[in-house]
Amino acid sequence: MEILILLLALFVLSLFLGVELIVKVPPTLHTPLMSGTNAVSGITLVGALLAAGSDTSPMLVNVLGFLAVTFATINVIGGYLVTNRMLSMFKRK
Amino acid sequence: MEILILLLALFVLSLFLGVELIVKVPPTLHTPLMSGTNAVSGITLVGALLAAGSDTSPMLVNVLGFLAVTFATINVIGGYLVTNRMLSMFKRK
Amino acid sequence: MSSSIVNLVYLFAGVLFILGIKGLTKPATAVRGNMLSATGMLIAVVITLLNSEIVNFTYIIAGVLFGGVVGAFMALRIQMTSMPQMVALLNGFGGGASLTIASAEYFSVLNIDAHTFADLLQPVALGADAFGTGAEGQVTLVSIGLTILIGAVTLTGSLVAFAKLQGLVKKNFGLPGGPIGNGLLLIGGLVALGCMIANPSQAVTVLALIALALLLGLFLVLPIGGADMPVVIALLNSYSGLAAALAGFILGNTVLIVAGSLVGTSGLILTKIMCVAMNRSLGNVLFGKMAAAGEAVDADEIYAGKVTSAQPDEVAMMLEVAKRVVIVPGYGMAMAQAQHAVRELADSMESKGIEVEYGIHPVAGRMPGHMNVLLAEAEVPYDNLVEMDRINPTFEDTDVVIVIGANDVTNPMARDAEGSPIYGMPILNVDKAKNVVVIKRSLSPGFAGLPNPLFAMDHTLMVYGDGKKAVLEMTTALNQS
Amino acid sequence: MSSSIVNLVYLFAGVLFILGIKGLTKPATAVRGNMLSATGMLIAVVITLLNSEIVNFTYIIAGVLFGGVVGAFMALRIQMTSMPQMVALLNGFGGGASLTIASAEYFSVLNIDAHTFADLLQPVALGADAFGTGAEGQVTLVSIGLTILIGAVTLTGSLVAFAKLQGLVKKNFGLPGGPIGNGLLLIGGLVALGCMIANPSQAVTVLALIALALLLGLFLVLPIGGADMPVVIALLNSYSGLAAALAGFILGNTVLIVAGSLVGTSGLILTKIMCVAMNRSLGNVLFGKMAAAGEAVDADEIYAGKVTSAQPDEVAMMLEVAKRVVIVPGYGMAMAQAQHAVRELADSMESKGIEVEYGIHPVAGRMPGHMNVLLAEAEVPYDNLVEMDRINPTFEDTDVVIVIGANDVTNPMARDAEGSPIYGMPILNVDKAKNVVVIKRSLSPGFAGLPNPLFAMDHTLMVYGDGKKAVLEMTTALNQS
Ligand SMILES: NC(=O)c1ccc[n+]([C@@H]2O[C@H](COP(=O)([O-])OP(=O)(O)OC[C@H]3O[C@@H](n4cnc5c(N)ncnc54)[C@H](OP(=O)(O)O)[C@@H]3O)[C@@H](O)[C@H]2O)c1
Ligand SMILES: NC(=O)c1ccc[n+]([C@@H]2O[C@H](COP(=O)([O-])OP(=O)(O)OC[C@H]3O[C@@H](n4cnc5c(N)ncnc54)[C@H](OP(=O)(O)O)[C@@H]3O)[C@@H](O)[C@H]2O)c1
Repeated sequence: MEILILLLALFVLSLFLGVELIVKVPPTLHTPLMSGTNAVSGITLVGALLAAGSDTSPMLVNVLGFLAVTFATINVIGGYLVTNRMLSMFKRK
Repeated sequence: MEILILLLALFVLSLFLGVELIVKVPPTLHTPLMSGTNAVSGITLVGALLAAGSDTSPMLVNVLGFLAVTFATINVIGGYLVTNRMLSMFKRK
Repeated sequence: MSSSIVNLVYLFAGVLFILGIKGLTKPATAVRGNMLSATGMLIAVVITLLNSEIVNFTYIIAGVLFGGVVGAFMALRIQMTSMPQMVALLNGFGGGASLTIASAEYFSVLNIDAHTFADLLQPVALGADAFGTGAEGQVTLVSIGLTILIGAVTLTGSLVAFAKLQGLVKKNFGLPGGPIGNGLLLIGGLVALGCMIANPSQAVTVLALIALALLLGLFLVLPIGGADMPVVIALLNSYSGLAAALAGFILGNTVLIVAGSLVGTSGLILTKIMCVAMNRSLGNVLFGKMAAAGEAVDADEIYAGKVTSAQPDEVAMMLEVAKRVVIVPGYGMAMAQAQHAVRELADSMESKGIEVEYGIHPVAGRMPGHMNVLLAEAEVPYDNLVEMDRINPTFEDTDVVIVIGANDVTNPMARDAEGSPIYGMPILNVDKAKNVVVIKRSLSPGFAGLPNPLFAMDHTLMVYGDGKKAVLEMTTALNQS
Repeated sequence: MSSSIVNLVYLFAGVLFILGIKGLTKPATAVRGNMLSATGMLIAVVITLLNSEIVNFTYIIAGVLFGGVVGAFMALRIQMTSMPQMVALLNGFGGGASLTIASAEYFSVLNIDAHTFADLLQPVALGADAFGTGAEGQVTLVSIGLTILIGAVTLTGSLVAFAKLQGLVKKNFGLPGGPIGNGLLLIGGLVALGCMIANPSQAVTVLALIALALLLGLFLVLPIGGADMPVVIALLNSYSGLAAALAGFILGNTVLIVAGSLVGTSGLILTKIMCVAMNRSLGNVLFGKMAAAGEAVDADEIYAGKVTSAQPDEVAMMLEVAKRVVIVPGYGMAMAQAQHAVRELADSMESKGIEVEYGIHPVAGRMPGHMNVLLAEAEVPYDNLVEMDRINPTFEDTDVVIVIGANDVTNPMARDAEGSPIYGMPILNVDKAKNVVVIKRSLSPGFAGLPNPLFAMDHTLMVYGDGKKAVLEMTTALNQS
């Protein structure tokens, strides 16, 4: 139970930190922000790997894990690449 | 050990959040910020209460606890009151 | 690999995500920020792979290879003008990942060796503490259920948003009863969730939850107009972040929680920014149509006999004598892919000593920052892109405003016509300039479906035609003069 | 009271602290922010008292009553001009609290029933896991040791800072060898800390640690000049925050960690802001003297025959014909308690239609925001207090600048005289104004000990006298005219 509360504390603090950081992002960068955070949400890949790689679980779990890995990888690779493509176009005068 | 790492995570996030928040405080409010955060650091009062209030501990611990409660209370009461006094002087045109 | 080292590395990855988003607060540090964030992801993945719990790499390698190729292909091939679609699609995959992870987590506890679908429906003998003892088990179950719900809604919702933006689905239609139908779906989903928590051994509850949530995502987004998709995407983006954070609670994983919450707040804040810039409530975007015009505005009455049109070379003559020109791009510039042409026109003007700036409305185009990305692609330095608040006071000293494919964001009705559906939306006051040139194909309305009195003003010239073509002709005429 | 409810309430208190500091980012929400923060404190204390571990309330009631009376008395009686001292003193108490808590934690594990000091020195039979098993025990011990070290340094360091600001200690002196002596003290402290971790049953190690750390605090601050105290205080403030956060690790308490880190960052950032504004490194403040002037500047040479002085009524005549006046306050305004008089002068000018603004340098006075607090006390609206970056471009259009008790922050040598010890420090460019009036008691230098060429400029008038008296006379003369 204590661990749960610590996780909750972490969640709450991250929300506050998120607000403070995101409101500082200028409109110019809002599109890259969307695709970039999209890539970050691909962190679920970590969970997907655990699900896909276990040997003790039934087939169904591995298949779901495979799907999860695929989805999350598209999200991560696609998100970071496209964000990088956009950002490297931004140039100062 | 896992709890320690969660505490560490909390610490790190709080530091980041602290930076984001504090840099936004305008110079006008720097003095109240100093006294106000000073009051916040009196949160050690919580630890002091635990030390002063235990019955199983030897006398020495209770005395140290009494000192800690006194110090922390001065810090808390003095800090919040003086900050409030300063802040209530700030007026818009 | 001791679990505390793994956790420390996760924490480090979380810090890199934070630094990455911090980098995104300035154009100069944004590329590096994105790299930092990607590094955090790489580190988190590698340390997970080193984890001893992972023994079977077949599915992982297959998934990473397949997903990696698809993701890279999409990212490198997509045109900048199709960015809204791309984000919608990626977002859908994020939701799909959360959905499948939570389901996998659930079924790995159930441990059903299912060969047919019917096997799944058999209740399983499950210890009381299968999901964890006491409150922890409850929290895990609730997290699994919510992650499935949110993940599934995000998946189908984002796919619909993608289809609408891509023009694959054009009609807006919902369940009979509109919000009520969706409300029933949601209630159904929550009931299934409740049953699952009460009796986790019945896989059928989870299957029902998945099905209902998938439908909910579908019917939540289908009734919403294509142009409102950016708001929907930002909201779904925030959902997928929340789903990731919830998955963190299931797995007790700090980096999922930190990263998920950052994404969650980002989506919410972008949603709010868009709603404020459109002067509409989120409820109105999600459930309402644009408010019906107080008094129906008659386009003919506004335009009849008052619209002056001009040819690109006439405009070029006007530009020649101008001192200061402001270019106001809108959705039409994206449609016409005219960003490079616009840059060339600006270059040509600047080489003649004319001061040129771009006036960027926060919701010009179809996603926040849409115009900035397009103009950045055309190598316009971002210092020249001026935000609404800063460009508005300068219009009075501006000789010519060139409005290219923008409509609603310049509509003076938003400022003057109380009762108009867009009344109160902050706009670019281009009508305060000495001359206004509007490039679009016709007098037809923009996203809000309203006529624009700007087009009928005395100092406004309409240049009809595709945005790219018209701008190219202007540049040629200007260079020859 | 279940421990999870207690922990949830602690988390809530932590959120209130965050909201409190968020409130401090705007003057309009600052009072409410402070209240929120105080509410968080109250909640955290109340829930702790309800905790079943606390059975003996004698010491608590005594401590709270005594501390509360002292704290309230200090807070309500202190003059606004003595705020730096007050903060120093409070800070010292914070350090003292950390020191005593960590010691109490240590001795409660040792469980020595000491009646004489000699009892304390007896080693105790202690199980290997007395402070926690394995790594956790180590971390607890390290945290206790560091908290004691930091707390003790903060305690004595802040007390010295207080004594210097209050003028109780005027000489600056340190250990022989300066930084080396302090280095030895620090090394001694760390050795004691190491011994304590290696062999926690020997209370003598802790007593040595406490003694060395107290001395270290003393001799760290004694050599530093009184005017540098604000930097020292901010730094010690940051230490006391870190000590609180460390105490959080000892007790496994979230709110201590969150609150402590917020305070820690706040102190560090303020330290950095001051150092930047003074153009000095932190190392220079702590260990150096002000850099010796490259070529000794001869005050006589600068001033001889070039200084023009004036009487307050002559200045009043000049003000009468002015359109725009900027008031630049400095440390002397605090010394003279002239803030109310200054406000009245400004009122009187404004009633004659003169535009009046205040130019506030970030390190004017003796602590960050010092001038703002004083002028707020005199009910000057904060919109009239203009920061350096914004006021500097306006001096050229300013008819008269009234410099009252400020010196270094207006010294043009910082801008022009390469090699001067303050070269590079950003200043208020008052010399760009059409006329400058400087009110101070003499030509003696300010904090940096340097002559000020501003005083010798053709368009500068010196009004010699106590700040308050001179300003009052000016107001009277202006009102009569
Ligand atoms: N950016 C966001 O985040 C966001 C989010 C949600 C909603 N929205 C909404 O989207 C709208 C954006 O305003 P906006 O002014 O950018 O666009 P708009 O009001 O939708 O108008 C776009 C105009 O571009 C013209 N156009 C289309 N294709 C063209 C082409 N190939 N060449 C030249 N012109 C072309 C169209 O007129 P013709 O057909 O006559 O050519 C149309 O009137 C706002 O109402 C905003 O509320 C934006
Ligand atoms: N604010 C901070 O956070 C901070 C922190 C650390 C260091 N500092 C340092 O403190 C200095 C602040 O600059 P400053 O311009 O405000 O002050 P300053 O340079 O110290 O000069 C103050 C002047 O006030 C005059 N004065 C003293 N008592 C007076 C009275 N009763 N009536 C009229 N004048 C009186 C003194 O001249 P007479 O004796 O001739 O009257 C003195 O020259 C800077 O060097 C800064 O680096 C500030």
